[in-house]
This record gives sequence, structure tokens and C-alpha cells, in this order.
Amino acid sequence: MNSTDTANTASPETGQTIAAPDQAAAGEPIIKFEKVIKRFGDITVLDELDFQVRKGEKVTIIGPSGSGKSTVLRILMTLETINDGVIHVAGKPLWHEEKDGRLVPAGEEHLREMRKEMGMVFQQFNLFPHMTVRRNITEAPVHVLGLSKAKAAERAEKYLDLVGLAEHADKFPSQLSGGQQQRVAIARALAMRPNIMLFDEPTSALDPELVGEVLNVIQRLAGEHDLTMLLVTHEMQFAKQISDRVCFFDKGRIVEEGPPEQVLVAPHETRTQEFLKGFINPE
Amino acid sequence: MNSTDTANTASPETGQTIAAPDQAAAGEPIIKFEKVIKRFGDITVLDELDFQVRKGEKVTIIGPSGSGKSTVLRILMTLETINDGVIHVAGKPLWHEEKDGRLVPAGEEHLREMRKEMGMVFQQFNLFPHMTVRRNITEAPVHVLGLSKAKAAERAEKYLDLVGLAEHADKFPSQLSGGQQQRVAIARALAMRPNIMLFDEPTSALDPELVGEVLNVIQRLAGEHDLTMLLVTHEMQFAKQISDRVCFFDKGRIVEEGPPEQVLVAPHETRTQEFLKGFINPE
Amino acid sequence: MEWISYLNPLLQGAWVTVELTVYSTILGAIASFAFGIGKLSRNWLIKAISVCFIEVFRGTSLLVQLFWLYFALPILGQKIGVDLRLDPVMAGTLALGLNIGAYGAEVVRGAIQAVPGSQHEAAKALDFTPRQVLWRIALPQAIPEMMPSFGNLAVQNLKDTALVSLISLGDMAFRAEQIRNFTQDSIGVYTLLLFMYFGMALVLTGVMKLLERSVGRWRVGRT
Amino acid sequence: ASLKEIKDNGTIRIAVANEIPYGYMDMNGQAKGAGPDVAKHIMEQLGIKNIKWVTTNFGSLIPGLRANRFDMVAAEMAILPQRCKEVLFSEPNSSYGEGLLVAKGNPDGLHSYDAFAKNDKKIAIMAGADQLEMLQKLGVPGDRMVTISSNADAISTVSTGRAAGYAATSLTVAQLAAKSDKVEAAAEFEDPVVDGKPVRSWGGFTFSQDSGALRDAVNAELAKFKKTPEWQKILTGYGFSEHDAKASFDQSTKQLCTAE
Amino acid sequence: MLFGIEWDTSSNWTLAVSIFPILLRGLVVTIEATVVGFFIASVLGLVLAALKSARLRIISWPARFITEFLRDTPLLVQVFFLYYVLPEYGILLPAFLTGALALGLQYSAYTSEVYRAGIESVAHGQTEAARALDLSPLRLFGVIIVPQAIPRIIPALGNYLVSIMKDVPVLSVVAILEMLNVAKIIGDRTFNYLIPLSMVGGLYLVLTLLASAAVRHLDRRLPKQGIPLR
Ligand SMILES: Nc1ncnc2c1ncn2[C@@H]1O[C@H](COP(=O)(O)OP(=O)(O)OP(=O)(O)O)[C@@H](O)[C@H]1O
Ligand SMILES: Nc1ncnc2c1ncn2[C@@H]1O[C@H](COP(=O)(O)OP(=O)(O)OP(=O)(O)O)[C@@H](O)[C@H]1O
Ligand SMILES: [Mg+2]
Ligand SMILES: [Mg+2]
Repeated sequence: MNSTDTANTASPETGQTIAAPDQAAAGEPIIKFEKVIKRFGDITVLDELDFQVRKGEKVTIIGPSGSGKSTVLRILMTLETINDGVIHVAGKPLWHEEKDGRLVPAGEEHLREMRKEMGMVFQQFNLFPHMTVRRNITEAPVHVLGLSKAKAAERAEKYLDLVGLAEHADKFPSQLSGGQQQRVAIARALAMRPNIMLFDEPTSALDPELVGEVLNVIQRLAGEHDLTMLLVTHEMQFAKQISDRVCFFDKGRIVEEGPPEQVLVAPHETRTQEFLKGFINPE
Repeated sequence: MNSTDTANTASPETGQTIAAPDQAAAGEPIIKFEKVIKRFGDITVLDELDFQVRKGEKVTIIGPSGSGKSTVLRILMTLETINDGVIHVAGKPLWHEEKDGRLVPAGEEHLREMRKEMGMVFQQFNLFPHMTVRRNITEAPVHVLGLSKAKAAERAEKYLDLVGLAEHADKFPSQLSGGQQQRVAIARALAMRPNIMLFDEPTSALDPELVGEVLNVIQRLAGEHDLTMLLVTHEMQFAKQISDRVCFFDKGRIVEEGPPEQVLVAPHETRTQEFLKGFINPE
Repeated sequence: MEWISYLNPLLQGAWVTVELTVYSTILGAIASFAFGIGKLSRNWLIKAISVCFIEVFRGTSLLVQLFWLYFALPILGQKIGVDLRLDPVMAGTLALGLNIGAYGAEVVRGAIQAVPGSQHEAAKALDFTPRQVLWRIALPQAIPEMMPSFGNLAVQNLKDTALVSLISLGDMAFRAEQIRNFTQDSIGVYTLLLFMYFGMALVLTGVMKLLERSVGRWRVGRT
Repeated sequence: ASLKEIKDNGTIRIAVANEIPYGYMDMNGQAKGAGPDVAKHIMEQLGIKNIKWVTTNFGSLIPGLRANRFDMVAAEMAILPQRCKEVLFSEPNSSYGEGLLVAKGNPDGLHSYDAFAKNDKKIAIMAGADQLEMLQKLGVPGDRMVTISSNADAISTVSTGRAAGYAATSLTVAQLAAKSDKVEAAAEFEDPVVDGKPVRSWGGFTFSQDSGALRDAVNAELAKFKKTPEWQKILTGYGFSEHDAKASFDQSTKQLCTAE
Repeated sequence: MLFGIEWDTSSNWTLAVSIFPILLRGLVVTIEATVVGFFIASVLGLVLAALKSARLRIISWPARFITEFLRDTPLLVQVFFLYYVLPEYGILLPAFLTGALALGLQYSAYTSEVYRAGIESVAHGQTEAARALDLSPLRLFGVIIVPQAIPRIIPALGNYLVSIMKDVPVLSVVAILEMLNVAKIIGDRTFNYLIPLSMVGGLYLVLTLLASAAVRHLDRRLPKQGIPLR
């Protein structure tokens, strides 16, 4: 954030140079994986993955269980480390920082700075159960961003309104339905004003009846032009509606990607076709 | 099973009389709820429920969480008692038995006899984790039906074949995927040769990718003309394919029922319409 | 009834028992958190100290600890020229508090570790520092988890106070011994004593339940 | 604490071992017995107003003095050479012989400690008491001695047959016998003879090694008090015979401490 | 001298060396009391657990009360009670048995909970599945529930075995010559408590660490999903 001094004169066209995030032109990759390798013990979960997301783009990741979908998001959020390769977020290397002109492994300070770019919504909501809905949302803005309590509460109000839960601010998460909890989780992530939102199967822990209300909120967010979205989901119909691009993952690689109409409806690859057959009615 | 001496001369047409199960004509109600009331503490879960299933019929129950869907199946399996009303299964009262010409509350012996009519498949599989797959299937035939071990093993073979898991007979449940476990559970229930199969959300604990293999097995069973099936599910597409009839439950009552094309595609009741809206793509 | 006359001296002893229970439970709670959190520390020295404390006080008998503090520590003090003579109340409180604290430390550690990893991840995603995660997220969630175990430990502690009678502290058990010395009425004295301890334990259990409910209020609701 | 500190504070801590009649607490927490009653008089004379009584196991009396848990012991502890190495004793305040507590009717016909060296019965003693040495010298093997932790346990130990007899001073035995009709003092008890001398004990007040001044002050007052009839009344009031009282003048502490 | 073994007070080291065999004699008693106490607790706990789960309240309530009472009163007082009160009713047990019985009684309250929790922890769904298959209650209990409960029960019982061992010193109050009592007597005679009491502490530490490791090993060896019985 305070790096406006570095290399912001470089041509925005050459993706290699470090550009200050605020000036990354739309269409410029805000997320960039280059030959990223991730292993858990013996198994290789991401296998020289190359992957890019442009600023403002809405990308959906689909693929069978264990193909590494969550791992991509978790690495971005620095919840997992990588074994090899380079990742850039908003023009800056995620796992490295520049010191005296050389790239060195990132310190905790740099990682915290990078995480501020992103917000994440988890499959299991992961609300803080011992705090009211409002505290859940204000806690980080107050103690991480240093907002005043009043300011943070105001912000909480705003995002609760956005997800349609203004009147539940004083309840505890256990008093809400799963769908409501997930909407609070979205509000909580938004209150940190991230440029990128990561969603990891946000509806798969929900009763089928409650899926709709969460998808509605996400759909509304997808309307925001500036917000970059990376979404893992099994809701094919929804993916088709909101995505600019769909990536089909298998065994840690992207097998097929493209506009949803192509990947979801008329996939080229047999692996994709097989996978989609498992879903009763992709169209 | 050894009750062929009772009342098997009564006319099969009059549903009131007690008919031996094997001779209940197709089209005759094999399951009949009359004004059944079920309460848990203060809350009334089934509210004077009237409900019938004919022999050989495939009925799907849908409805919001807490509407009493599981409770219907659990009562049939005598896992829950009822507070009021009468239930007949295969022409015999479930919770009562005839003694000296009078109906008295059923003893354990009668309940065991009645349970033999039915097999149940649970959401959480509930396999016995300390037994091999084969033992899971043979345990009850050997110790309940009194089959010889060889005979029971043969039968296990047959049903494992049916669910496509013949080569996994010597594994323990923990070594199988969720979908495979659920198929074993189906084989286990079938090995008791029930006339009625009860399925309580058999796929909702499964990874989306594994749902298909279980539904396939159930679909194959649905082809059997004699088997009565009662299925609770949220897989609307599947329900539409296999059901003779769909019942929409809400608050312990049947709000709407009829052929799947009507209930799922063009429901009359607003409550049903609202519920189905939650599902992205019922059709 | 003869045993009515026991009641007064026993009640005097009961007060000592109560005081001792309260002091040592407070000391135990402090030790529990200090060493329980210490055992999870990334600093190896703090971790080693915590592990040693926990293993030593859990691994030896309470009565051995009590006798050691009361009889052996002064001798050790003499050897190194420091006055380590503890009076019985001090020795009793220390032994009871540290002993229960070692068990409590494991409870604290377990409860903190039982906070799901997903909570840590959610907090990290919101950019909390590790210290903030411990104090704002993990501990507040862990405390209600600890309460049932703490309740059991408090009752355990109450029972253990009876052992201080063996270093001549005038608690309830000690008074009972005195009365029996005097009257030789074993049945009366011990029956009364057992029921007094039982009553105190029931009260203590009730208090801990109330406490449990008050710290876990957020756990009400649907699930 | 030193004599000066004690006088300044006006408070002294005195321990008893809950042994009737030497020193014990009654049910209301009042100190009683030959030791405490004499000690109360002495403290009055010394101008020390408050006495904090401490009850402890007999075995903890000497460790307690050494650890400064109390200033003085008024338990009529027998003055013995090996104890003189650990603590200071006042001049004798009393003397007493030995006794044996047995079950009612003395079913085993026991009349001396010697008997236990010859038969296979068990004999109870109190932890830390001097009967242990006595019995060892008489040749009673260690595995037939049952150690109890206080006098209070003696009646039940003997009456229930956990031990055939309880070895203690004659006074203790008489007191215990009076408490319960399940036990009695062995009649015609023969004093044990150890190293050629009949056993008799002399009891006094006990102090830690660095409390010489306090011991001297107590000695001075004790000598004065022992000349008065009140002193004799205290002793006889607790069951000591006149012979016991008189015999307390027979030996000096110096003699007792250096005796072989 | 104790157990016919003399000690040498000339220095701390010689004292430590000379009393070691004496302490080992005490250790044997400690282990004996632990084993006997544990045996009583295991059996009595099973009885209490069975009574507590009885359908008849006239059986289950007293059993619950007894469990609660045993759990909430100090072992020390229970030892005294048994030692002094039982003989008044003509029940005269040797001191060792009295002590072991007290340990067994106190811990039966705990073990009864272990049995109950072990059985209840076997998933509710298992019972339902067995019922749906019409297995008899006996078969359900013996073949489905118990084999799955055992891997949960055994380690918990093992932990109580260690706890019992740590409570044995309380029996010293009725003159049982277990390790701590032996050390205390040596201290009373030599006026050096530091050496014998520290040695007892060390021995206890070794003993409990070994025992806990054994329990953990057992816990790991037991198949988590249960032991199949034929
Ligand atoms: N912490 C971990 N330790 C070891 N292996 C892990 C870990 N996390 C994930 N894995 C493995 O990495 C692989 C990919 O996991 P990932 O969670 O990214 O898959 P996914 O595509 O999100 O699957 P799902 O649809 O089931 O969520 C899996 O094989 C998984 O077992
Ligand atoms: N054992 C029980 N004790 C108390 N209440 C119960 C019990 N079992 C079920 N209920 C209540 O009965 C109601 C109906 O439960 P049921 O499980 O039949 O619903 P359902 O339609 O199967 O819902 P879901 O889709 O969540 O499985 C719910 O409100 C539930 O809370
Ligand atoms: Mg995932
Ligand atoms: Mg249900």
C-alpha cells in the first residue's frame, strides 16, 4: 500500500514489471501463478500451475474432489506455503519481498500487507461463535486496520444491509441459519475492503433451501465492476450465470478453461465431459 | 415370515382386513398412516398425518428442513414411537398386535416381525466400522434370519455385485469412499430381502461427485416392480425421474402430492413454489 | 444427639477448608493458564519450563509434593542458606494450587488446541496477528470448553484439601481427627465429616455450573 | 523466634501432639494436659500473654521446632540422648513409666514388652515415639511392630486385633483404657529392663537448638514452680502418681542427655 | 533401621544409597496396592455402571447417589472411615485390604463413568442401523457396541490406573508401609527429609512416565474402529 514509489512508471503492458496495485489497469493480471508447485508429503497437489486472473474478472474454478481447487485459494490467502514457482498479487510477489533491490522470502509484515488485498469466504463460514454478528464484522477493522469503533460499526451496518441482515446485528452466529451465517461471513470479508474476493464452495455446507439466498448476495457482488472474484463451486448453473471464465481443474492442472458457455455446455476435453456427467443437469 | 397361518383368506380388496403381506395385491396400500401425531416435547412434528403408499409404488418425500420427513421413515422403522393415530404396514397394525381378538400395544416380538418388512438406508451410512464389508452384510442374515454362513456369504456376493462392489468385500468401511460406503449400506439392507426400502437422504452426506454412483444403484432398484420405495431426497431431478409420486411436506403435513411432473414442475401451492425456488434448477 | 456437639468445631474446620480451597483454586487457575499457554509457546525455553512443571506436578503424588514442600524444602533452604520454611497454610496452598494447576494446564492447552484450525484460518484471512488470534479468538472460545473440566478439578481440589490435615493444618478433616481422639466415636464423626464434604462438593459443583453458563452464553441458540 | 522477640510480641507458639494427658486439645480447641498447664503458668510468670497452640503429629514435633514452626513443645517428650543432639530440653517436668494397652480381658495374657520378643503377636507403637528403640533393644523384630500415627488410633488397633497390644507410657495407657470398655491396661505390668536398667522416662519442654535463652528462662520459672503444691496438683490431676512427681527430681537433663 | 536394613547418615550420598533398597520395599507395597485397588475399581465400576443404566429408578437412583457420593468425598476420609468404622460392625480387614478397598471404592465412581461414556460414544447411528436390521439387543450390545467401545474404555481405565498409583500414599495414614510412609519414617528418624522425600518424588515421576507411555502405546495399538469379534 505504501509502495507508490516503486516502478510505477513501468509500462503496464509488460506483465513482468511491478506495478502499484491501484494503477494496475483493468485487464491487467491482478493474480498470476507461474509454474507453481505445491506438494503435501508425496502427493503433488499443484503441478507447475500457470494461472492468471485479470482485475475485475470473475473466475469460477470447478473440478473433482482433491483436484487442488481449495489449495489455490488457500495459497493465495497464505494459509499454505508453496514448494516452487512464483505468485504475483496486485503486481507484487506474494511469497517474496524486495529488500535492497533483491527478492528475499517474505516476512510476516509483507504477508500481512498482501493479505489485505484479499478477503476469503469459507465453506464452513468460520464465523467467530463467541462474538455477535456486529463484533464479527467490526473486530478486524478495529484491531487490524485501526478504525475507530464508531466508524467500524457504521461500516458493519452498511455491509449487513448489503447482505440483507441489518436486523440481526446483535445475534450470535449460533442463532442464525446457515445461509444467514454465510452472508455474515461475506459481510465480514467485505468490511476489510479487499480488492479480491475468494469464495471456497460457499454454499456446499448449506441446506439446499438456503443456497439461493447466498448465491443472490454473491451475484450482487459480481455486479461490481472493480471487484475481482475467484469462486470454487459445484453450482454449475450459477457458475454459468456469473462467470467471465470457468477453469476446470484436474490433478493440480487446468485441463480446460474458457467462457462458461463453452466449458460447461460444450467441453472439448473428455475429462471435463466425464466430470460434468456426474451432475444431473448442468444446463 | 412365519405368519402364513393368519387371516390370509380375507379379501385382498378391503384394505381394512389383515392380509398376509405376500398376498397384498399391487395397488393395495402397503403403508398406511391414519391421523398420526408425533410430538417431541412441545413441538408437534407430525400433525394428524394421513399418508398411503401402494405396493410397488416409488414415493419421494421432499420438503424443508425440520418438516418431519425423516420422522416418517424413522417411525416406520420403529426407531421412534408415535403419540396418536394408527399405522398399518403390509396390512398389519405397526404399533399394535392382535391378541385374543383384541388390539394391544405391540410387543418386541411383533415389532421385530414388522421390521422384517422394511430395510432402511441412512444419510450417514451407519455401517459397522469394525466389520468387513462382507461381515456387515452377512451379520443380520445369519443372526436374524438364521441363514447359514455360506448361504449368507453367497447372498452378500450377489448384492455386492448389484451395487458394483464385489471386489471390496474384504475391506473395512473406513477404506471406502463415501459413495462406496453408501452402496454397501444399500446392499446390507437388501440382503434382508425387505418388501419396502426406506431411503433417508442417501446422498446428502456425499461429495457431489460421488452422488451419481449411489443414485445409479437406487435407480436400478426402482426398476424392480415388486419393491416399494420411500425416498427422502433433495435431488429434484432424480426424484422426477424415478418417482411415481412426490409428496411435499411442510410442518408435519402433506401440503401437496401428485406425479412428479406436476409437483416439481408446476406446483399448485405457493408454499411448494417457494420451496422449489430455492433450488437453482428444478427442471 | 451427641454428634450435634461435633458440629461447632467441625464448622470451624470447614471454614479453613473453604479458605484453602478458594486460595488454591485461584492459584491453580493462574498456573493453569500460565503453563497451559506456555506449553503452546514457540519459545523453547518457556515451552520447556511449562512441560517440566506439568510433568513433575502431574507425575508425582500430591501427598509427596505436600510433604516435600513442608518437610524437605526447609532442609534444602538450610543447605543453600535461604529460609524456605513455609507455614502449613502456605505449604498447603502451594502444593494444592500447583498440583491442580498442572492438571488445569493440560485442560487449558487441550481446549486451546481444540479451537478448530478453521477459526485460526478465518482470523488469519482477516489479518489478525498471532497474538490477537490467541487473545481475541482462541482463548475466548476455549474458556467455555474448559469449564466442565475445571469444575471437576475444583471438586478434586476440595477433596484434596483433606490431606493438609496431615501437616497439622486445622481443616475439617483435622478437626474430625481431634474430636475422634477425644470421643472415640468413629462412626458419628466420620459419617458427619463425609456428608459435610459431600455437601460442600455439591455447592461447589453448583457454583461452577453457574460460572460455566455465564461464560458460555454465546453458545445458546439453534445448534 | 528468640526470647526477646517473643517477649516483645507477647506471643509464643507452643506445640502439643494431641496426647492425653501430656498435652492435647479439648473439643473447643483449649490446650490441656500436664505440659500445657505448666507452660501456661510459666508464660504468665515470664509476662508472655498470648499462647498460640499448635497441634501436630508426634513425629513432626522435632522437625517443626527445627523448621521454626513453633517456639516450644509442651508434650512431655522423653529426654533422650539422641534427641538432645537435635533439640534443647528443659529440666524434667514429669516422669513416667511404661504401660501396655491390651484388649478387654487380656486374651493373650500379656504382661510385659518382653513377651513380644518371645511370642508371634504384633505390637503397636506410635510413629516417632521412643518405644521403638526400647522394643528393638528387647529384640522385637521390626515386621511385628505396627506403626500408628496417633494415640487416637490405639483403641481401635488393639480392640480389633490389628495388634495384640499398644506400647505407650503408663499414663497414656490408663487414659486410653478409661475411654473404652473394649480395652484395658495390662495388669501387673513388668517394667521393661533395657541395658540393665528399668525403663523410666523423664519428660520436659523442648526447644530448638538456637533457643538457649528461652530454655534458660523457662528453666528458671520451672524450678520455682516445681516447689509449689500447685505444680504437684497439676500433675496428679492428670493421673501422675506422687511417686512420678517426686521421681522427676531424680535426674537432671544433663544426666539424661549424656546417659548411655 | 527398617525392614532390617540399616542406613548410613554420614553423608547425603551414603544415605541415599543405603535407603534405596528400603524405598524399593515400599515401592513393592505401592504397586501391590495399585493393582488390587485397580482391580476392585474396575469390577465395582462395571457393577455401578450397570446399576446406573437400569430402567428401574429404584435401582438406578441409589446407584447414581452412591457414585456421586464416592466421587465427591475425600479418599483420606474414606480410608479413615473404612479403617475405623468397619471393625465396629465386626468387619475386620487387614490394613492393606482396607486401603485397597478405599482406593477401589473411590475410583469405581470414575471407572463407572468410563464404561458409560465408552458405550454412549459408540455412535447413535450404530444402534439405529442394528435395529433396522433387526439384530437382537444382546447381539447389538455384544457384537456391535462393546467391540467398538473397548478401544475407548481401555486407555481411559489405564489413566485411572496411573491416578490410583498416585493416590496410594494416602494409605500411609493407616500405617501401610508404602513408599511415602517409608520415606517419612526414615525422615522422622534421621531428621533428613530432603533425601528420602526427593527420592520418592523421583521414583514416582519415573513410574508415572513409564505407565503413561504404556497407556499411550496401548491406545495406539488398539484399532480405533473397534475389535471384530466372531
Ligand atoms: N493439510 C493437508 N495435508 C495433506 N494433504 C492435504 C492437505 N490439504 C489438502 N490436502 C490434499 O491435497 C489435495 C487437494 O486438496 P484440495 O482441498 O485443494 O482439493 P479440492 O479440489 O478443494 O477438493 P474438494 O472439492 O474436496 O474440496 C487432496 O488430495 C487433499 O487430500
Ligand atoms: N430426538 C428428537 N428430539 C427432539 N426433537 C427432534 C428429535 N428428532 C427430530 N426432532 C425435531 O423434529 C422435527 C422434524 O425432524 P425431522 O428430522 O423429521 O426433519 P426433516 O424433515 O428430516 O429435516 P432435515 O431435512 O433437516 O433432515 C425437527 O424440528 C427436529 O428438530
Ligand atoms: Mg475444497
Ligand atoms: Mg432428515
